[in-house]
Formats: sequence, C-alpha cells, structure tokens
Amino acid sequence: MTRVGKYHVALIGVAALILLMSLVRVLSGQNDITSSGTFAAALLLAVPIGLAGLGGLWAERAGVVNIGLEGMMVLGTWFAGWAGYQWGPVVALVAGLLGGALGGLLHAIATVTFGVDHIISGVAINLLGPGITRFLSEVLFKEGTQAAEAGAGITTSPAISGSTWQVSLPVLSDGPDLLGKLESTHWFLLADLAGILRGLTHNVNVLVVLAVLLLPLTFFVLWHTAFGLRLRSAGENPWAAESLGVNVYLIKYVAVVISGAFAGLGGVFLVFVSTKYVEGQTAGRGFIGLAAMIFGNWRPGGLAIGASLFGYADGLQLRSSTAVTSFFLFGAVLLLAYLILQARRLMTADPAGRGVKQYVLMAAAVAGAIVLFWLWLVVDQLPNEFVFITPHVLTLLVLLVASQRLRMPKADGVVYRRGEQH
Amino acid sequence: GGGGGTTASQEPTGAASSEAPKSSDLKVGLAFDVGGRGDKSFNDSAYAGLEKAKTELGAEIKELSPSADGSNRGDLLRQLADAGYNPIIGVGFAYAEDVKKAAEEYPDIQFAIVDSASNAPNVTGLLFAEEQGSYLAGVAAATKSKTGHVGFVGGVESDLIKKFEAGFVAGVKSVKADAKIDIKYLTPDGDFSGFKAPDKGKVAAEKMYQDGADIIYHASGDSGLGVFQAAAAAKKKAIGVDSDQRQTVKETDLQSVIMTSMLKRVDVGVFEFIKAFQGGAKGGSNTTYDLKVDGVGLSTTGGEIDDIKDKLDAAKQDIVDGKITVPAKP
Amino acid sequence: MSADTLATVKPAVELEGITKRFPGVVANHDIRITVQPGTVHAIVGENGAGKSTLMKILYGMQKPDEGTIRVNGAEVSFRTPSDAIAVGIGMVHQHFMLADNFTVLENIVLGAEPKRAGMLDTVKARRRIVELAETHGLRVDPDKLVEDLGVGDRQRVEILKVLYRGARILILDEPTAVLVPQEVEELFQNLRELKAEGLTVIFISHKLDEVLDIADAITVIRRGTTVASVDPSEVTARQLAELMVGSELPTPETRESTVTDTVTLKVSELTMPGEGERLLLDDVSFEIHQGEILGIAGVEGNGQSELIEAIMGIRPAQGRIELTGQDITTWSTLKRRESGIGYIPEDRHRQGLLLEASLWENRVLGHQTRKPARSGIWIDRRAAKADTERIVRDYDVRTPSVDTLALALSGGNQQKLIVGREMSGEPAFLIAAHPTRGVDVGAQAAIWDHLRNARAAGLAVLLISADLDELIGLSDTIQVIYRGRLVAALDPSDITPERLGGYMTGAIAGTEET
Amino acid sequence: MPAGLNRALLTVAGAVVAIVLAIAICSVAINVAGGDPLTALTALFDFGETPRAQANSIATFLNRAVPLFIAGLAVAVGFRMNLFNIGVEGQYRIAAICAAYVGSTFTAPAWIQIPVIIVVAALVGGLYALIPAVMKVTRGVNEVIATIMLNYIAINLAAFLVRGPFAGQRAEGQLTVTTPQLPDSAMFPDLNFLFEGFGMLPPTRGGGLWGFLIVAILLGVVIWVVLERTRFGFNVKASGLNGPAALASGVNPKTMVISAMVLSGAIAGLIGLPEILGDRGAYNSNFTAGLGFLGIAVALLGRNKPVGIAIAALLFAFLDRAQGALQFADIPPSVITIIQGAIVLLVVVANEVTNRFALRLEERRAAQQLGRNTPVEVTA
Ligand SMILES: Nc1ncnc2c1ncn2[C@@H]1O[C@H](COP(=O)(O)OP(=O)(O)OP(=O)(O)O)[C@@H](O)[C@H]1O
Ligand SMILES: Nc1ncnc2c1ncn2[C@@H]1O[C@H](COP(=O)(O)OP(=O)(O)OP(=O)(O)O)[C@@H](O)[C@H]1O
Ligand SMILES: [Mg+2]
Ligand SMILES: [Mg+2]
Repeated sequence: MTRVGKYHVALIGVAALILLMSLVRVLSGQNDITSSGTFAAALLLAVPIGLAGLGGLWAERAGVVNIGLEGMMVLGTWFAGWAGYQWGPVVALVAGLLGGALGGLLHAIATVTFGVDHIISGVAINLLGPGITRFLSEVLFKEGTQAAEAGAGITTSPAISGSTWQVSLPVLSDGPDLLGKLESTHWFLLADLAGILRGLTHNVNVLVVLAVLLLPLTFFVLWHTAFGLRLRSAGENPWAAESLGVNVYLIKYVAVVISGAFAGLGGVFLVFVSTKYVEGQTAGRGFIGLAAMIFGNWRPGGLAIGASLFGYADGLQLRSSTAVTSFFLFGAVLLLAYLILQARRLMTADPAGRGVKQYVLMAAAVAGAIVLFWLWLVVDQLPNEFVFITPHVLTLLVLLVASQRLRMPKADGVVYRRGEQH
Repeated sequence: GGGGGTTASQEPTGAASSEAPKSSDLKVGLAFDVGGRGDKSFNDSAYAGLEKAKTELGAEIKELSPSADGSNRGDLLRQLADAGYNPIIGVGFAYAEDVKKAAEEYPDIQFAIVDSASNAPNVTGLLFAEEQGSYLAGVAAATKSKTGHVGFVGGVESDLIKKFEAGFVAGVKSVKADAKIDIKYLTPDGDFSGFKAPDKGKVAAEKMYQDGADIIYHASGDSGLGVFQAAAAAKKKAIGVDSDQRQTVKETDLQSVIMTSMLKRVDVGVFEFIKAFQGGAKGGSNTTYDLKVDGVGLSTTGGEIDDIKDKLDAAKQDIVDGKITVPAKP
Repeated sequence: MSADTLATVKPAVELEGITKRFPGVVANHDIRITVQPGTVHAIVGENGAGKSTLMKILYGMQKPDEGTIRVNGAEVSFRTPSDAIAVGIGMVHQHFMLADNFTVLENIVLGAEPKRAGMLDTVKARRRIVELAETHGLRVDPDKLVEDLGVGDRQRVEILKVLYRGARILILDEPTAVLVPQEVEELFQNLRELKAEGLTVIFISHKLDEVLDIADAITVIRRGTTVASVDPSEVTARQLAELMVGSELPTPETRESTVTDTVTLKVSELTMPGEGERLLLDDVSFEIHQGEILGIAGVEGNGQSELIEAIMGIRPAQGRIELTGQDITTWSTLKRRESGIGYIPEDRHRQGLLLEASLWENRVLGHQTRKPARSGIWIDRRAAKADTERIVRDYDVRTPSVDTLALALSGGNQQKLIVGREMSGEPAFLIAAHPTRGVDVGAQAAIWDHLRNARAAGLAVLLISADLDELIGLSDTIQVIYRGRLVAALDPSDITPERLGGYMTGAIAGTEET
Repeated sequence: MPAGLNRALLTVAGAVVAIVLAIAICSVAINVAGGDPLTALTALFDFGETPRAQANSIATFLNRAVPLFIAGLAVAVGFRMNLFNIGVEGQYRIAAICAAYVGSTFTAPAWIQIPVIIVVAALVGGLYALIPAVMKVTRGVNEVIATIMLNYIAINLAAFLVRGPFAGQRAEGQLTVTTPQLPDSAMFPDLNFLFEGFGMLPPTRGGGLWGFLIVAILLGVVIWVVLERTRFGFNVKASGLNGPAALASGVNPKTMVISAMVLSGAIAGLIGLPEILGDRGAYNSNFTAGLGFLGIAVALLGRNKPVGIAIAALLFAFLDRAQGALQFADIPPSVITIIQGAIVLLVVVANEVTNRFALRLEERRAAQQLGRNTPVEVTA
C-alpha cells in the first residue's frame, strides 16, 4: 500500500472509531465515553506510558532491549522531586532527565561494553532504581534535614517550588470555551468531537505538549536523518553498520542514554502531576510502556496508539465505573459491523471462496455479539476489581484481534562485539 | 485492659512535659507497616507516640521498618523480642497474624497491634473508630455542601478503608438523606499502589467535581494530594485524613482547600499503651480509640468548620452516648 | 615518505610483513603483497589460510600485530573501517553485510549519508545511486527492501555500497560463491569495466577457473603466509591448487550408476502459495529412486528452500509426498525424520547446529527420539558421546573432544559433523543442501565420497547446490527449478555448467517434463 | 585441567570478586550516609546473640530462600527457551489463592491433603500460564506484553476472589481479608528438629523452618533432571539456543512454547505455598508479592541452572535477612536492595568476562590441536 493510502486508511479508521464511540455514547447515555474530562485524563495517564515506551523504542531500535525502564523512571521521579523543591520545575526537568539518563548509562555500560545479557542488566536496574532512591531519601529526606522542614518524608519529597505552565487553545477551549459549550449539548457526533478536542487542548501541561511532540520528533530523527539511519542500523545489523564505518558502540551508548532520559522524563511528568516525588508512584508504568512499545510494533505511531488505548481505558475506569460496561456494547457493535462486512463479502465473492472457517468465524461473531449485548443489558455495575483491569483486558483483546505481524529490530537483544560475528 | 478509660491528650507530640523523664528499664520496640518511618502519615504518627514515651516515660526505643514487600514482618517482631524489647508494637492490621504467632512464641512479652483486635492473651488490640470520625466528616461535608453532592476517594479497597467510607456515607445521609455520594477506589485490595498514585486520585476527584460534587473526603494516603489538587483547580473543598493535613501539607494553595481532616490519633494509642504497660497492664483485650476518648476526630485548623461546630458536637455527643451507632461496613 | 621514482606508478596497495595472531593461531604471518593500480589481483588459498583476515586488516576491521600497509604509496594505519573508507578502500564481505529490513538505498548510503538541513537527502542519494547503477550496469531498485532481493541483486547492492563511497580499491571476498555462471559473467563484466576506469580490485575466490579468467595477478596464501605470486597466463588451475594445498584438485565424478527401480521419494503436485499472486512452489512433481542422486539446479530464491522445507514438513504446502510408498504429507517433521529422512540444511549455523552446545549434543539434535541417543524419556549421554566419537573418527572432524562447543570448530569441520550426523540415522532419503558450501577442497572430497558411498548402499539423495560442478558431477539426474516450477530435466552427462546456467536463469526455455 | 573444571573455577572466582565489589560500592554509600561500613558488614553476618535468635535468623534466611528458589526455577524454565515469562508474579498469586481455597474445603490425612494442595497450585499456575502461551502460539501475541497484563489481572482477580467467592471467616476486629483457614492436616510439618540436630534451640512451634524446603529441594532436583537429562529438556535447550535448528530437527515450536510456559507456570504455582502451608494457613491480603520479579533476578543470576539458582536464592535471602539487623545498627536497610542490584549486575559482568576468557582457552586448545595437525585424540 502506498504512503497516501495508508494515511487515508488511518483517517477513515479514526473517523469510524469516533462515530462508533458517539453511537455507543448515545445508546448507553454514558457521556464520559467521549467527554473532555475523559480525554484529558487519558492524556494525563498516557503520557508517562508513552514516554517510557519512547525510551524503550530508542533503545530497542538500536538493538538494546530495555527492561530497566521502570528503574530509570524511578530515578527520574526522585531526582525531579529532589531538584524541584529547591530550584523549581525547569531544574526538576533537567535533573529527572539526567537521573533517567544515568540509569541508561549504567545499562549501556553493562550491555554494550561488557556484553551482559540485556534482560539481566535491566532487571538489575529495576532493583537498583528503587534501592538507590530509597537510600537517598533515607539520607537526604530524613528528619532534621532541610528537605524534611520543607515537607519531605522518607517516602515523599517536598513539593516542587513554582508551578508548571498549562496551555489551552484560545477561544475554542478557553475563555469563551466554544468547544465546552458544544460538548454540553450532547449532540450526536458534534458533542463527541468537541469533547475529544477540548479534552486534548484544555489546560494542557507544557510537558504534555513536549511529550506529544517527541513522538513525531522521534519518527523524524529515526527515520529521516542520517543519525537515525545509523541508529536503526545498529539494531538491524550492527556488523553491516560497523563495516561501513559506523561507530556502533557510540550509537548504542547514545541511544540507551537517550532511552533512559525519556524514561526519566516520564518520571518527571509524574512528579509534575503530583507536584512531588512519591515513592512507588511509577507503579509499573515502565513495564506498561514497554508493552505499549511492543504493541506498537517498535514504531512511534503504534506506540502512541498503544499508550493512548491504555490511558483512555484507565481514565475512563477511574472516572466512571459504570461507563466501563459500555465496552460490552462497543464490542457488540464492532462484531455486528464485522458481520455485515463478512455478509457482504459472501454475497459478492465467488462461492469457491467460502470456507467452513469463515462460517465458523461468523457464527462465533454472532454468538459473541449476542453475549456482549446481553451483558450490556444485564450488568449495571461490575465489581470494582473488574473495573480496574479494563485497560489491561482491553489491551489483550486488541492484541488478540489485531493481526499479529510484529517485527522487532533483527538484532534486538543481540550482544554485539566489534569484529565478531558468528 | 488498661488505657481504656484514659483521656487521650489533644496535644501533638513533642510538647514538653513538665514531668521529668523517669529513668526506667522500659525497652519499647515498634515495627512499622510498609513505607516505614517518615511516611508523614500513619507510621509517623505511631512513631510520635513512641517518641513521646521516650521523653515522658524514659523508655528506650527501637523502631524497625519492613522490607518493601512486607515479607519480614514476623521476623522483625522476633528480632525485637530476641533483643529484649518489651512491649512490642506492630503498626497496621497486616501485623495481625505475625503478632499472634510472635505472642505465642514469646508469652512473656506484651504485644500491641494497631488497627487489629487482640488475638492472644499477651496482645493488646489498639483499635480506632475511623467510622466515627468519618461520620463527623460526613456530617461536616453534607452540611457545608451547597450542591448536596459529595464524594469519597479511597486508595485501596481494603476493609480498613471501607470503614472510612461507611462512616462517611452514614454521616452524610444523617444530614441529607438524598445527598448524592460518589465513591471511587483506586486499586484493589492487595495492590497498595493506590496509596501512592496522586495522578489517579486527581482524575477520580476531577470527575466528581465536574459532576457537581463540591466536597470530597479522601482516605488514600499520598494519592490524596491529587484530590487536593483537583479541589484547588475546581475551587472546591476536600477533607483530609489521618493527620491534620492542613498543617502537614506544605503547599499553601492546597492548604486552603482542606476544609478539615479526620484525625486518627495513632500516636495517642501507642503512647497510652506504653504507659499502661508501664503501669502493669496486661493484654488480651482491645482498646478502642473512638470519639469518646478523642482517639478520632476532626481538625479545626483554618476554622472552616467553626460555624457548624454545634452540629458536629451534637453528632459527636449522640455517638458517644450511643444514640447513633455508626456502621463499620458499607 | 617512500622514495618512489617518478618513472613507476605507485602500487595501489602494498602489504609488508603483515602478521596477525589470534589466541593460539597465527592467521597471517609475514605476508607481502603488492597490488598494482588498475588491475584485478586475485588471492587464493585454502579455507582458513588467512585471506579474510588479511582483507579485514586492510579494511581496518582488525589491527595487524606487525607489518605496514601502504596505500598509493603512503603509509597508513587504520583504526576503523572509516579510516580505510577515507583513503578509498571498499570491501565486499564474504557474507552479506546488509540490513534486511532496510531499503537498498538505506543500505547503500549508511555511514556516508548525504544530508540537507540535517535531514537525510534521499533525493540526492537516489539520483546518485541510479547514476552509479547505470554507469556500471548494476541495476537495482533503490526503494526495494533488501529482504525481497535475490542473492544476485544483493551482491550488486554490496558492490554499489562500495562504489557509492567512491572507492578506488575494491576488495571482493568470495563474491561468486553464491552466483550462477551467468551472474558471475555479469559480475566479471562489471569488474572489467571498473578496471578500465582505473579502479583496483582485490579478488578472492575458491573457484580457480574464475580466478584464472579474471585476474591480472595471483597471490597464493598457505597457512597464513604468501607462498607464491604467479601470472595467471602461466599456470593452470591444477597447478594453482597444488600451490595452495600441495595436492590435486578433486572433481566430483560419479562412477557407475546405482539407480534402481524402487521409488524412494515421490513428490506430486506440490504447491505453496506466496505472499501475493506468485506461487513459491508451483505444481512440483518428481521421483527419486533408491541409489539415485537427483540434483536440483536453480538460482537461489527460486523455490529450493521452500521445496526442502515442504519435504521436511517445516512449511505447509499442498500436494502429496510419499516416502517408500507411504503418504507422509500430513506427518510432522519429527515423524518424517524418524521414518528415514536425513537433512543437511543449507545454512548450517541457522538450521543445523546448536553453536553453544557440545558436539555430542549436536549429534543428538534431530535424533532425540531415536537410538542411540534416546533411552525412554532420557537422553542417553554415554551412547550419544560414543557415537559422536565414531563420527569424529569416520568423518575426520578435527576437534579436541566431543565435549567441545560446536562454535569452536571451523566451518568445514562443523559441516563434516552435520554430514556424519545425518548419515548416522541410516536414512532412506537424504536432503543435501549445499553440502560443501564454504568447505575447502580436502573436506569437500571427503563429503563427496561419503555421499557416493551412501548412494551405492541405496540412499536416495535430493541434492541442491550452487556449485554447478558439484551438481553435475554427483547427480544422476538434474532438474532445473525456476520461479517455483521444475522447468527442465537434464542429463548430467551431457551438460556444461554454462548451458545449465542458461536454464537456471530462464535464458533457455525449459523442456517441460511431463 | 579439564575444561569444565577450569570454567567452573573461573566462574566462582568471578562471582566472588563481583560480590566483594558490590559490597565495596555499598560501603562507600554507607560511609557517605554517615554510617560505618564495618558495622554494616558485621550486621550482615550477625545472626543474633542467643541460640534462639540464631535459630530464628537461620529459619528466616532459609524460609526466604525457598520461595525465591522456586520463583527462580519457574522463570528459568522459560528463559531456557528464550521465553520471557514476566508473568510468574501473577501465576503464583492466582495459584496460591486457588490452592488455599481448595485446601480449605476438605479435610483428609496430611499425606493426601498436602499433595492435593500442591497439585492444585501447580495446575492453576500452569493453566494461568497457558493463556499467554496459547495467545502466542495462535495469534503471535508477544508473551512479554501478555504476561505483564495478566499480572495486573491476576492481582484483581485474586482480590475479587478473596473477598467474594473464596472469602473465609475471620476474627472480630481483624481487617485482613482471608480465605478460610486450612485444616491442620494441610500444614506442612516444620523442620525445627534440624536445629536440635545441630545442638541449637529450636524455634517454638508455629515459627521456625518451613518444611516446604524439602519440596523445593526435590523440585530443584527434578527440574535439573528434566532439563539436563530428558528428551524434553534437550528440546527445550535446543529451542532456546537455536529455534530454526530445533524446528528442522523435528521439534514442534508451538508444543514447546506451550509446554515450557505451562511447566514454568506450574512451578510458579508453588511459590506461594511455603508461606501458606508453613505459616499463614490461608491466602490473605498481606500475601507476599513481588517474588515473581525477584525470581527473574535470581534465575538470571543463577544462569538458569538449578544449582546456580539455589546459590542465587540463598544469596538474596541472606541479604534480605539482614534488613532487621542493619536497622539495629542504624543503617538504612535499603542498602540491601542496592547490594542485590549491584551483585546481579557485577556478577554477570564478571561472568561475561570470565566466560570470554574460558572460551578463549577452549578455542586455543582446539586451534592448537589443529595446528599440530596430529590425529585428534578423543577422550573416552
Ligand atoms: N576472530 C578470530 N579469532 C580467532 N581466530 C580467528 C578469527 N578470525 C579468524 N581466525 C583464524 O584465522 C584463520 C584465518 O581465517 P580466515 O577467515 O582469514 O581464513 P580464510 O582464508 O578467509 O578462509 P575461507 O576461505 O574459509 O574464507 C582461521 O583459520 C582462524 O584460525
Ligand atoms: N570469533 C572467533 N573467535 C575465536 N576464534 C574464532 C572465531 N571465529 C573463528 N574462529 C576460529 O577460526 C577457525 C576457523 O573459523 P572459520 O569460521 O573462519 O572457519 P573457516 O575458515 O571457514 O573454516 P573451514 O576451513 O572449515 O571453512 C576456528 O578454528 C575457530 O576456532
Ligand atoms: Mg571461512
Ligand atoms: Mg574468508
């Protein structure tokens, strides 16, 4: 398929999705499905995952598996918190970046210089990150220290001084807030569009803007610059790169340090949201980020989709336990759409093309649609435990349904040594 | 059991006591819950009680924090026992079984457990009537609410936090039977990240405020920070928990949204237990720190609930008198 | 500066006293070679003689322990390949050095990217590549993914990579190993053109006829040292071989036919769908009899791998496969192996060996369910080791012990181990894909002998090889595969490699077998 | 010297150097923090004054090592095949709650009751691991994502079960939610008699050394035999070292993925049992979490081999045990985590360095043989 074709398909897909969401919203009366609040929350929750995933992307594109994102993120949160209360948000940002980058550097030394198995090194960093930060807290935030005066405890830093900036789209989502007004009409489709747009543009933290910009930037750097080409070549075939004079070690170092910095940035973002470092606030987001990156087939666009999906589902379940049941309806409608498409194909295609498999699939789809629809009618409120796992289940379901043609960089995870090729 | 009838002192710790520290051979051991000392919350409150025992009763103290996964709780108790500490206090209901085991193994040592009932002859249960304090918080919220719509954010859906919820709901309903109460937990029981997720707290609270709630009560540890932020952004109010959060939270913009806090005087419980032990009290029973002994209550810093003081006092009196029984389960 | 005279042209490359030691091995010892500019200079020597090592030194990939390198008269010292690239040296490696998931363009410009405003200037790069491709007759599509290319195209990409960097001195390390004669001829045509433009080519090959055909000068290396420099017009292939190894060049010749009437393997109407419309295998049918070697000739990528994998049950295909009368179409790979199919895979590192496991464990591979390696649910270690020792003896595998890791063996010895292993199951039918690829003449002859002996004992063999001499010499019948179809059935006794190559490239239309 | 012995010696030397280095690094940190490294070091080896304290310390140490060891085994089975089972965490939780519940529903003699519980745990763990395995085999879903997601799902599922269908009675005033208490016959007999054997004072009944240690040792031996001596183990190894080669040799990769994953999950299912059968007698909301993640570190540190994993588990447990002792010495217990992380990193670095060295030696031997061009001698 050509580039233009792909682009169009993506657009049509998004349009269809919004239409579907709008339909489900109207049918179920759950306005949170497309409310600006949900999308704002989705953005808030997706950004740290996306940043961690970007970190993973940079490392793995250069051939280094980075399971240590979580540890690097933890380092990012601590350093951001520690610097933030003393010198404000800008320094916090830099410190968090550096903290994560430090973790990345450690990973690079272990994997690139010493040729250690990438997973071991990552696991070690996941141990070291929380260990070191706890130790630092115990030393620097303990009672009687200046930080403790400012409100620190061993599990938290003081709040960062000064505030981070928030931006909105003028007129549309701020001031007269036209989008907000449109959203509150609850008109079919229009209100949904307005809600989505407003959620993504109202009072957005600058760091969110930065993080979102990093996606196209990553794409640009990795796929359209000489440096990016070299970086990816280190992940595809480092020996070929070496034979053309590319300094593979250096490239890998740079990539893994950047990877750590991005993970650290994810940590900074968490700190900005809660205005301070809180022990354990990363809560496994490094791993989720890694999952989002794999979900996205080691590409920034796919990663963004993965992170958004997760963030959206998480935001929705946090805002409304009841809206989650609309996913049953959503699924039923999707299956119905699938059935209609299949039926049309059956009408047009020549009879030879019809296999038993197709009928079985269609029968399963019918059954599935009925069950889902029934569930939607019957279930008002799921037990909380099932509400909490919405994003995880959804991710698994999407993975199961989407055709799996994942392609990781060929030399990803391979220990590379200069001049040696088996 | 001792300590039951004592009036808990209202002062926070550190208040210089006129009484000179008695030199004694009192060696008190205390094992924190996960998070350990310096959590600015529950554990620190317990430590404050311990420290008070040191200054006022001349006790030698030792406090230990468990590992991050909490797997060595029982071990910490044994180490304290082996090192000759007596009494030994386990902070948090998670210690229940370990304290029971340790108490059986060391029958000569007195144990106490915070937030759980006595389960052996030499164990004192230090219970707190969170539901009573939360009831008052509910009364305050319902009375102060202009919209008749309030919210509750719980960190982890454990039975402990459900006590807060139950009391709060009862309190709100007692004022406005038709009040709307949004309730949201952040993580399931067993996943304690719900106490450390300010972002999630913020999202959950934001939604409640957007839907019209104007006061939210949180029992969610550090996640409460997010609730306060959401309140500040929506220019609405929130109710803190455990300690007087208007004092412990240092950010001025957040302080002003904290209408009141539900106090849980673990420090009092710990101190009174040690004091009673010194007086020769033995375990085997529970001491409940309820409204009667001011083991729980509402803070008044900021004076935002001064205007409804009468109403709150009345509710309190009803509970103390037994006219109202606050449910401990939702 | 060297005291060169004005009268003589400076040599393009001068290697003096190059010595390179690896732990326990002296790969190069006091090597001296002078390469004149504008010539094709061949370097020959048996496997492990040190040719690749020497070239890697010249290309900056390895540092010599001793010795000096002069390029165009100036002494140089390379730390990395980029230093070598900077003075105009380019190298095409023995094994492809390409990123499969990159386009041709990306592979070519990597490391020497044209930039505009920080961006990769693909427009300029594409123009340059097309230009180069046209002037040198190396036609490739710059926007194709390398993984979609055949070997010939890949080889062209490799050469373009070098030319793109403006190299004036080209090192080609066994570029012809994977090419058919027509492609070789095409390549040589290109080389001659390059030579005419004044470029210098250093050329390594094991195919001595080719060497004699293209080279202007030949240097022979034995055991890491230069033993002779000869003029190609003054030696024959046989003499050259003697210089290399001190023995005669063996040829794969079949003696009398041992073909019987019993059909061992019968393949009928085998079809395998591909990605798009094209079929990877299209209605392939043939029979192999007891004691027969059927050679499959074809340019790589025309369905040979798919055919083998279909017969092994690794990839699903439609059609029917019978082994000694039994229908095995639906059988698993394991069951097929158990019922007597042996398999020498085309890529020994990928499909044939566990490099990080010992030799005896590699002996067990593929025979987990059979004696002597198995006893009940257990692996019989003692028996497996004993049998590995037998293979080591019978097949002359050079190894300190059977507990040695497979990766410590040289390629030829690894191959001998695999051949021994596959023979040890006493198979009724053997798939031999490139059984002597990358193996030196001595080992080659030994493997051929083993194949012939087994055939005489009634083994049916499906032989796939890019070495047409081997194919013609060993086979009883030859089938040509082209675009997934068997297009011609030929008699090896009256076919030349050149004509065979014509069928393989589709230049001669096949006589369809019915 | 035989190559194998040579290698083993080198490895040990490397590991020792790495551990010393890790401790040195932490000493610096402790020093900076104002503590005394020497005190810390003494604390590491301080098992208490009284015989009883010592017995307790040893019991704590071994009791911690047992689940770590099992977790390491579970992860290693996956790693052997290049399958990254990050989901051990979820598998053992689900298995533990189901086993604890099933065990509480009936009472039988111990020799029936305990095996039933163990089998249920292994079954449930295996089944839970089957989900990502099937997803991988049928739909190509990457097992890393699938198991990460399933971990969260397991936590929630367990939380739901323990307060819903599997909820048990609890004492008034007890806030921990729990499954019903197991009958006495389900409790694994303890090993406290061992202390007497060594002339120590045994810990009192209820505490002390968990009998599950025996099961763990047996499990280790069985897994070793399965991995190193059986056809299945060979297939696992072959698939891990070289997938295409294994495929060509007749190993069905799908079957292997499923069986390795299920085996890994089944072992994982046992991780929670030492605690449940040795101490708690039920699954409750304070169930020890995180062993699955530590298992990854333990497995990798032990190089995916049972003996190595045992050593790694003992090392981790030894360090974990010192958390209390360190606090008595007024040293932040977080240094333990730092030491553990540093050891993992440094041991593998040292291992890598020595490995290279050993390989070089082996290759040199091979090359020398070739160089001499003598007929190769093969040792019988
Ligand atoms: N990286 C290495 N480490 C140790 N020894 C090596 C290494 N590379 C090559 N050798 C040694 O150097 C010798 C020369 O190898 P080289 O690859 O140069 O041979 P070659 O002449 O190119 O052989 P072939 O014809 O098979 O390509 C080998 O036999 C081997 O012993
Ligand atoms: N990376 C390496 N490190 C150390 N030694 C190596 C390395 N690669 C190859 N060798 C050594 O080089 C020798 C030959 O290896 P190589 O793979 O080049 O074989 P080859 O030259 O192709 O041999 P053959 O003659 O069998 O084709 C072996 O003895 C091996 O010990
Ligand atoms: Mg070679
Ligand atoms: Mg070579």
